[in-house]
Amino acid sequence: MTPGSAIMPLCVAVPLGGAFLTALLGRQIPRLPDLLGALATLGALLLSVWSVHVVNVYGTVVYALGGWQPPIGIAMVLDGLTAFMLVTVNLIAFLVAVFSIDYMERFTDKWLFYTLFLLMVAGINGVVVTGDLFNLFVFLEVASVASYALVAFGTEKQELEAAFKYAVMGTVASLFVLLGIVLLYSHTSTLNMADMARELAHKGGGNVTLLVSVLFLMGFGLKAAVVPFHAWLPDAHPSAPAPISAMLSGVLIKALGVYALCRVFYNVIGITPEISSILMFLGVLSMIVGVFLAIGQWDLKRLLAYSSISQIGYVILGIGLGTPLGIAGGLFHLFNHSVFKSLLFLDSGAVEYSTGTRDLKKMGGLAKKMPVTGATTLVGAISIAGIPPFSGFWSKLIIIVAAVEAGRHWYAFWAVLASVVTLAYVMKVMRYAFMGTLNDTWRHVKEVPFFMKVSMVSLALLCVAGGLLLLPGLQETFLTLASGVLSEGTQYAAIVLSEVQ
Amino acid sequence: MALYLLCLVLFSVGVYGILARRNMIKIIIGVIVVEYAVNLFFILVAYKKDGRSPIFSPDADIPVQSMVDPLPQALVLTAIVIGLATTALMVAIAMRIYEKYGTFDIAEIRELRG
Amino acid sequence: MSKEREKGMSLIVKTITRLTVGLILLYGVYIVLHGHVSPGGGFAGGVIIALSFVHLMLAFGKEVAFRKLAEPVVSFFESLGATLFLSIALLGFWGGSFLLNFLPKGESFKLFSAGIIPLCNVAICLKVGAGLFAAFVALVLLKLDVEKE
Amino acid sequence: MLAIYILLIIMIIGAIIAIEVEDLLSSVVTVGAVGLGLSLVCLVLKAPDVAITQFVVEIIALIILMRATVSKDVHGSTIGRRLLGSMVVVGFIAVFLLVAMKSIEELPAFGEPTMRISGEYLASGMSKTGAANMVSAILLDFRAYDTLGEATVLFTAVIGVLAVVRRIGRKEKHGIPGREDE
Repeated sequence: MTPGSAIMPLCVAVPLGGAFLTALLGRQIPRLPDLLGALATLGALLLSVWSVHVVNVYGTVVYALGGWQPPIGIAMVLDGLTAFMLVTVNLIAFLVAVFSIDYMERFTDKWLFYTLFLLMVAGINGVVVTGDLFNLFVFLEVASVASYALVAFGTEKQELEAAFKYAVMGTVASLFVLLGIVLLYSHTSTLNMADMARELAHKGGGNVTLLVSVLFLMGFGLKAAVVPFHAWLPDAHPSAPAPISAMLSGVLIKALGVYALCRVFYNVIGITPEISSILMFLGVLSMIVGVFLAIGQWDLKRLLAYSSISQIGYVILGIGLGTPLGIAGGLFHLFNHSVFKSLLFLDSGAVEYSTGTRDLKKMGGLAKKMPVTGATTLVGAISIAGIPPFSGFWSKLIIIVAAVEAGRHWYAFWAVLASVVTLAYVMKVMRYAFMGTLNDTWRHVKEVPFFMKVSMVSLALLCVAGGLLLLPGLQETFLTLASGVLSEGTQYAAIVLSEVQ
Repeated sequence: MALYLLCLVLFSVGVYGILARRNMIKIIIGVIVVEYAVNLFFILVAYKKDGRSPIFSPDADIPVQSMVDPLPQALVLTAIVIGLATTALMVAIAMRIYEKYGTFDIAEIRELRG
Repeated sequence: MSKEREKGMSLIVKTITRLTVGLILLYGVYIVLHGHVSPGGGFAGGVIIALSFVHLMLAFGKEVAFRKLAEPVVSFFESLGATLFLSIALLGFWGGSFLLNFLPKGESFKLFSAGIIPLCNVAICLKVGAGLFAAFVALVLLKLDVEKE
Repeated sequence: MLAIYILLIIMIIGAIIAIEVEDLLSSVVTVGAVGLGLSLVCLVLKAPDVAITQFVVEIIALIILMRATVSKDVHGSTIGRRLLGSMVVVGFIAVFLLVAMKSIEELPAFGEPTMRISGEYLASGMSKTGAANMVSAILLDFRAYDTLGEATVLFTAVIGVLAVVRRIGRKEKHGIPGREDE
């Protein structure tokens, strides 16, 4: 039991405890939900930063729950990829929790919001940390059910309809994943991912692995909003409250969709050329469809939702390439995208908080009245478009270089084209919302309150500092560790099981 | 083998129900049928020919070999309650939508939304 | 009394309910406490207990059930059950690892025999029972307002 | 063995009826029958815990569904069916069943589960956890973390229902110029 291994259960128990306490006492004590929300997510963030240190010192750490050695009970695995995802998730969760202290004043029953928010964070941490396939399904359900209810938090017409569509498609996706898990259990008669990977390598998949790969691709693909299954995202994100669309776009579709897809396909089933070509094709398809749908939108949050679909296409293209450089580029873009996309959604929330509208046509020249929001949106817009000094440029560059190296010139071309169109619709947002003459109806619009400014500014700083992650000193400790885990593929089983003895 | 097939036929009936119907309650019923099919698949995988239920009793000493597989049964208990949780949430959302739009038919709702 | 009579279902249902609610509740408690010895457990028992309250509410109308168990109290019990279960899990930490079964196991087939399993069963039963009843009450309240308008 | 086949065929017929019939209430009742069939199959397949839980959860799901469909002015479901949609769906399901048929042959046959891990649960269960009911032992001791997660799912759903059912979601915005109502 290495000393640092207690991080993993705490990463789940701290938000979970915060959620239960908020539900228990939140109704009576007015300011308690905000305090508990911020403290619990801050605790989880500190734990995940400490976990990066533990992974660098001890390598892969396995935590046997209830004292049962892995194949028997449930095991939690902390390796490079887990630490990377934990930091991404809890960083955004903490900043969104701070943002919604002020933003959620506009909504009733704030304690309900913070309970559901902390449950979603606990669910996502549970998915990222676990080393057991059925346990991954259970915590995937926790995070999904919490997000269904949060999308419908404003209880107005559009939100309820979007929440219903999202709930039905999400539940169907989870049931496909569950069917895949049953088939794998019957084939390998174990649920521990490492044990299952060793058994699959030993038995050789055959048709069962084919069917299970199709089921997982559909199930996790729908959670990651990849193009053929993206129908729920353009409705769910705009109607959700702004902090929740930031969490959905920035963290949920990445941890539940992309992370689960990589962990299952790379470490458990083992990547095959067919699967990686399917992944790359879906990635490019999402990139193109997302970008061209985004350019035509006039509702700010709907435009950002479509742009999430196209950026997820970049991540999946990068990871689907299979080469170490491609995977590193994909993961780095995953981190960057969750930073600047949640920043842009928080900005749209700030604009809606002050002006009450999301329609770009009605806005104009807000930069004069809302300088902080204008500046942070500019930073977010520039880094999503991939303009040099900012983080978005580096990750897109790595993905394109990796695609060219892997001989996929067509995919590289589409990636560049999509990046140009991204620049176009980002300029559209800046032009209509912030530049230009001040629309007279917004004469006495005020800037957003303190907490919202704090989280937006810190996210903008992260956008700028994102590029530093590539520095030689910093890169080994964070990014290469994560991409190393994926490029090792099914050695994951050998590492985890050797860790146990 | 045939039992697994019948279970997958039930699964497909449920998926058909979800994708091809327009009434919200019918879609929820399709989801419930899919949940039943997956839970049934768990139990079918766990059965051992003329096995016994995995509960030890003080008087008769049941040999361990003849016991049915307890692990999928524990997983089914979890899956049943998760199914109940998602069904309850979906029904609550459907009732609120019915209260706002006055109909359960998602096609009409799309027109009303305009 | 006549106002009361008009509220719930017919008289026959009410008299039968008075008899059966106690039995259902007793059966639910039995299922929970014997969860580790005989089939059933925290979940089944919790749902049965929730059903006994729902049964009471359907037969006697909303007001009677509320006198017995008002809505905020119900969701308080639910979060209390959840916190209890999490604290049992965290207590395992003290013994060595999360969710460790740290209590003595006792000898099998007796009621107090399986360490933390009976305690977890009770915590889950409290949570499931209160939670489902709170969800049902919330759904019933919603519908009535629409019909009133 | 024969009983399982009969119950399964009844369940499939019930599911088809539940989806095809016009009136909402009768389709909800038919789904109840399918759930009862599942509970009986669990009894025949030697899973008493699952049978009790399935039966009881079935009742509360039915009550909640009945609650949604029985209000006075709910008329039958419209006959509307997305014709193109159902053709594509039937085609997709046919492909899915074909692929599934081939891969099921490779699974261990019905009745012979390879119980590698659960064999150890059965062997050491009694001594290590002291519980006689192995399913409870797995649920609350070997894999207690699953049950913690699952209790959280139910807790989230109940809090979610409370959140969705609130009468007013957003406080009225005062002092915001040009606030058009969404």
